[in-house]
Amino acid sequence: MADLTARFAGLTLRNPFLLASGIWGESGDSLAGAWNAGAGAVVTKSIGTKPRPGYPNPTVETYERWGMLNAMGLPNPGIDEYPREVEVARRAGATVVGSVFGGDAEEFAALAGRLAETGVVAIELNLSCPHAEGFGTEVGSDPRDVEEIVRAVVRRVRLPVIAKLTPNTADPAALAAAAERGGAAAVSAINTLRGLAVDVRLRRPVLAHGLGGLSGPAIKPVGLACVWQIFDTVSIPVVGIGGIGRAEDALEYVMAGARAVEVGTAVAFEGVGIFGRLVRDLGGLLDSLGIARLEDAVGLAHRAPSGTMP
Amino acid sequence: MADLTARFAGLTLRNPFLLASGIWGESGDSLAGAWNAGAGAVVTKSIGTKPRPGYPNPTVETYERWGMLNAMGLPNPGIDEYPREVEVARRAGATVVGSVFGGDAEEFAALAGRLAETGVVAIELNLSCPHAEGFGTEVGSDPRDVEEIVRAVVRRVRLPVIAKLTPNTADPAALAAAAERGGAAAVSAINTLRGLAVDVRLRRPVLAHGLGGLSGPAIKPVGLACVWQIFDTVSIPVVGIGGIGRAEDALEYVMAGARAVEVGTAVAFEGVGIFGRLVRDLGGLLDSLGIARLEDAVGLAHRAPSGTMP
Amino acid sequence: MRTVVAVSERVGETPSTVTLRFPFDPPADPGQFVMVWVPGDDELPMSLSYTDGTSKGVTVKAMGDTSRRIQAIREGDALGIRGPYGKPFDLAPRRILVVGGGSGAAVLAPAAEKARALGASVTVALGATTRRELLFADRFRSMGATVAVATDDGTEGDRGFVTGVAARLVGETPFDAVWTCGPEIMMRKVLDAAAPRGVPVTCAVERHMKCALGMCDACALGPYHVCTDGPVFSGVALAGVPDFGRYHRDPSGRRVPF
Amino acid sequence: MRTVVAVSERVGETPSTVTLRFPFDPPADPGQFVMVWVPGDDELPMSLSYTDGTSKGVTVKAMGDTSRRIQAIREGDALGIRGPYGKPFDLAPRRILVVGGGSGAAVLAPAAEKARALGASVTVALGATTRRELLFADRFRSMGATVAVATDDGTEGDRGFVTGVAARLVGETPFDAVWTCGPEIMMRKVLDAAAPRGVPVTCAVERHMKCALGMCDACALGPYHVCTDGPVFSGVALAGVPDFGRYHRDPSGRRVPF
Ligand SMILES: Cc1cc2nc3c(=O)[nH]c(=O)nc-3n(C[C@H](O)[C@H](O)[C@H](O)COP(=O)(O)OP(=O)(O)OC[C@H]3O[C@@H](n4cnc5c(N)ncnc54)[C@H](O)[C@@H]3O)c2cc1C
Ligand SMILES: Cc1cc2nc3c(=O)[nH]c(=O)nc-3n(C[C@H](O)[C@H](O)[C@H](O)COP(=O)(O)OP(=O)(O)OC[C@H]3O[C@@H](n4cnc5c(N)ncnc54)[C@H](O)[C@@H]3O)c2cc1C
Ligand SMILES: Cc1cc2nc3c(=O)[nH]c(=O)nc-3n(C[C@H](O)[C@H](O)[C@H](O)COP(=O)(O)O)c2cc1C
Ligand SMILES: Cc1cc2nc3c(=O)[nH]c(=O)nc-3n(C[C@H](O)[C@H](O)[C@H](O)COP(=O)(O)O)c2cc1C
Ligand code: FES
Ligand code: FES
Repeated sequence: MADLTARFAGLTLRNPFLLASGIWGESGDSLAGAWNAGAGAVVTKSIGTKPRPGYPNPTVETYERWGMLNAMGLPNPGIDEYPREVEVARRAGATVVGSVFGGDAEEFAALAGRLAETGVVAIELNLSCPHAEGFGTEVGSDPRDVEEIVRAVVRRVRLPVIAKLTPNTADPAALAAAAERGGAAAVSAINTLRGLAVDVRLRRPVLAHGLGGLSGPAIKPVGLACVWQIFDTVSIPVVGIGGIGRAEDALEYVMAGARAVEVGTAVAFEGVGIFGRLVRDLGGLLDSLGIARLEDAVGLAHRAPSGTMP
Repeated sequence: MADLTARFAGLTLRNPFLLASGIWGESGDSLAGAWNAGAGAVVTKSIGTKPRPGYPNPTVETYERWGMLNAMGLPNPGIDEYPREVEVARRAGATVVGSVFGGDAEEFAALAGRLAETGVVAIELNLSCPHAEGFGTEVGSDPRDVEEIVRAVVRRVRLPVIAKLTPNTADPAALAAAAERGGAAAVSAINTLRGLAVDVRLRRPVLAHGLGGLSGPAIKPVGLACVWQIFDTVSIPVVGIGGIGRAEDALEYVMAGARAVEVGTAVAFEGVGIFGRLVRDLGGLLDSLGIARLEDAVGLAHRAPSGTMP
Repeated sequence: MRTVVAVSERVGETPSTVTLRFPFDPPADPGQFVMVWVPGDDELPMSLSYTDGTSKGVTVKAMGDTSRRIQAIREGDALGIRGPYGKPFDLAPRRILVVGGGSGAAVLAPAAEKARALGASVTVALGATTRRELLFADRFRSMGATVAVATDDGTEGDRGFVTGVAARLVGETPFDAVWTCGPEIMMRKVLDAAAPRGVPVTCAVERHMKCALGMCDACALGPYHVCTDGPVFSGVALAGVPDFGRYHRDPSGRRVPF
Repeated sequence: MRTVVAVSERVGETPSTVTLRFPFDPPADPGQFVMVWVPGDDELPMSLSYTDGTSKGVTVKAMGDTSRRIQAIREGDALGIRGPYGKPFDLAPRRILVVGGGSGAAVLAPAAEKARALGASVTVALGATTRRELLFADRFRSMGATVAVATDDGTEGDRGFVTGVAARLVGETPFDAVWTCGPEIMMRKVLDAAAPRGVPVTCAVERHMKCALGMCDACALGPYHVCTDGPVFSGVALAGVPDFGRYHRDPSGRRVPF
């Protein structure tokens, strides 16, 4: 079977499928569960300085099998409690990427510093949650902020830093370039798209918070476009996120320029067994396409010759 | 049956369902067809200074019934030829909104001026096509550009000017505010979301142009969020666009703040008969909710009381 | 699938408990739950206390703000309902001991009803703070179950915890299964009492829930998600979970002792 | 639904025409077309010249850049295919005159084949520039159709246009239907010839196509979209369309005279 090893930012993962942040990532047992199910690595829930309960319910709305809207509101146990969960996951052998969110560069750096001590292999910066006041896109939409935050974190930790970018922007590549300037080892894209659902019978937004973030198959084209544009602009590696539920989806991202991918909503639609299936299916798909190593497919769609048969 | 009249920007439409720009709008006969099928008004294809063939095929990719990606590349017969088509539609009795796209304020103004002479009732400015170099989002992502273009057009024509905004931005409300400052009578939102599809077997983007624009049900939550934020920010009326295929979808937009809506991709999925069905279904839906006039529902979701039963 | 329903019937079961019936088509099995959205307020997981046909129901005990508010709901009021979610009870056992505390009877009653209809014999150990708070005692009796009661204040049946009654019954009578729902510490005790007799126990567990889709991790319980792997768990599964009966997680995901 | 297929067979039909066969499951009827994507090049509408079973086919005449490039495709090469799209022929008529010019026979052959299999009698008027360019003459003969030929250079059959042959046949023999595909001016003439005899005509029309979904308006023809309302139209419908046989639209949507 084709070699699925994913190498980027100094990491070597057994396969390219990471558990995305915010899915199954609040507890160490769940992180371990996703790892045991076959994930190449697991990303923690985004952790903040203090415990946060998140928004009241309803926090999710689903659209058949093609989309999901959520406004969890970054619930998390806080950096004082969370190392315990990382420890549980690491004891199970999991390769863990720590995710943090903060309101400014110093908060990001402090959180990253704390999380770096837990044995995570990299730090992902959530610069992109579309529905948390004072966090996420509010600090991740301006290239200057992105650069400053990344730089502060890079100065603080020895681990590779991955800047997770928002699609709610006119120019995702400019944000990636800012992350690169700041010293990021990689960027990941995308977080959710700002979205809303209204219940016409109840005459109000469905989510208690009103605005939420759209995820799932619906956003795959948007994620692919971001990865495509970022790959054309920066030289640091890209991790693709958004709507991945099949091996084909992952390979689309890889051919658009991603060296690994994260899987979120599909875990809800299919269950955690999806990781094992994705690994098997991607192996089979690469074999059928005559691609020996996943790495050989990175960015392939950018090099498609025009005017000739493949 | 409930009163579906839509009033905004000095217009009075028999119902709130406009044919969206770029769908069925290249020929006058098709505009007439959509009108005859029951549309409240029809928006022309976006017209430019010179004839444009658009991009080579493939120009579209579909995702089951929930999405479509296109990169037509703004094909249009050019402003010299197009008045003939408006004339055909008007002879059939259609209420026609003219759409134009340009590279700068002067080109927009000149085009609007020409189209205004054809008997259209309003001018929609395409400030938002996500895949045409030098046009669309490239001139519609910066509030200063939006304000300048709108102002130039408003100075040139006596008709109401509708600024059609992009969702590919960190802050749609800021673009709407710019349009309002420039003198727009209304804004419409959203145009398509930048997207990409890769064919993993052919190892290349599906669309000949590479990047395209995502439309259909998948983008409804994003369109609703934009309308919601815009309604909270400006006082000019909003026309909602994106993923509308059912009466419920339209009412979601209205409750989020829209005074009318445009229907695009659903025309491809269901056929032009959709206009008649939407009108019937919306009437029935309002009746069942005890809402006598569609106008009464505008922005209703912003006023939902919390902590009480509806 | 979320739908908005109008409450068709409101029944006061006990001073602190009401049942709300509403039209809801999707088929459901006893043990499954729905997310009940009280518009303007919160959305809470509630077991279906009536699972058959198109008129479903939930039975809600006044606890905090939202469940209190639910008490005030009138017939005709609108609720958002999504589900049903989760794994139901296995209805195969023939001799069943049902142990319910507090609002736990809400999920046990329809399960016992279905098991009875399939020919099982059902014994119920029912606990409450006081006589008037005994939930579904009549419903259990009218399905032909034997009902033994414990109240904290001794106003009916044994004075004290229902776990005492349950332990006695397990000792006296051979059962194929014990089903229990109630405070987690109670369920842990039921587990401990049944284990030495080798009677398999099934617990309906409650955890803070948000998505109900096995995604957000709010309901994590050891390696399980209560919303998708439960809420109905075998005692064997729970025996391997140190947190069961000891810690739950608050909405921020912090572990909090019971 | 777009799929990528590998060409399973390449058959040179005439010096300027090749048939490409490929595995493609979706059911199709004669008259329908697919969008054929030549990767790195363009995507063109092509009628299915073989509509049955899982091995479908298109028959392509070298015209401009892309159709020329298609000529160079080898067995095993990859093509993107989406469809089938459009309205097929009505196969009910019993006595059918088929009038084909140029690549028009590509869509007429499978329709005639199916009609024959249903028991219809088929007469074919086939035109080409020269003998060697006559498309599917043998295919029509081997399905048991009577074939009359016209070539521009007189190398086979009548010298001149196939419309002359068609007019003669319509005068001589009673037909229930005339089916025609070819240059639009030719089809307009066939319409005019059949009209006085009261024989209903069906035309398979070509227009510039982009979406093939009835959305982009590229293929607008009067009130119709060729991709969804056609490509097979009744002559009655087309008679009310002033542009038919006179104007088509270029890729920018400009009306261009034929
Ligand atoms: C699967 C399941 C089935 C349930 N079935 C029933 C039932 O049939 N009848 C019944 O009365 N109750 C049931 N509950 C409990 C119910 O969901 C609420 O916990 C309870 O009504 C208190 O809510 P509150 O908001 O009024 O209380 P609060 O004042 O908000 O809190 C009181 C307690 O309720 C918990 N709680 C609050 N919100 C939630 C939530 N979203 N999910 C879980 N717990 C929460 C808090 O953690 C706290 O321990 C069930 C819970 C679960 C998980
Ligand atoms: C429903 C339908 C069925 C068809 N079936 C067949 C068939 O079975 N066999 C066959 O050989 N041809 C068929 N054609 C015609 C074919 O699609 C092309 O028009 C032709 O092959 C020339 O393409 P080109 O790019 O090589 O030529 P170009 O040099 O690009 O142009 C030559 C002519 O082809 C037209 N053309 C180019 N692109 C398109 C397009 N996307 N859609 C329509 N016309 C286009 C141009 O307008 C021009 O008139 C069909 C067309 C339609 C609409
Ligand atoms: C319920 C939920 C919670 C999420 N929480 C976080 C989070 O805490 N931090 C973060 O960076 N992204 C978070 N995300 C975004 C996902 O990591 C991912 O970027 C997004 O959902 C797109 O991927 P998907 O389509 O595979 O879900 C969350 C997404 C969902 C659906
Ligand atoms: C094929 C196609 C062509 C389009 N062309 C235009 C255009 O010329 N001008 C414009 O303003 N919007 C254009 N749009 C955008 C639509 O008007 C609309 O904003 C978008 O598709 C979202 O609505 P929908 O989901 O109902 O399709 C086009 C959309 C599609 C799908
Ligand atoms: S409630 Fe979200 S995982 Fe169970
Ligand atoms: S090809 Fe687009 S409408 Fe027919």
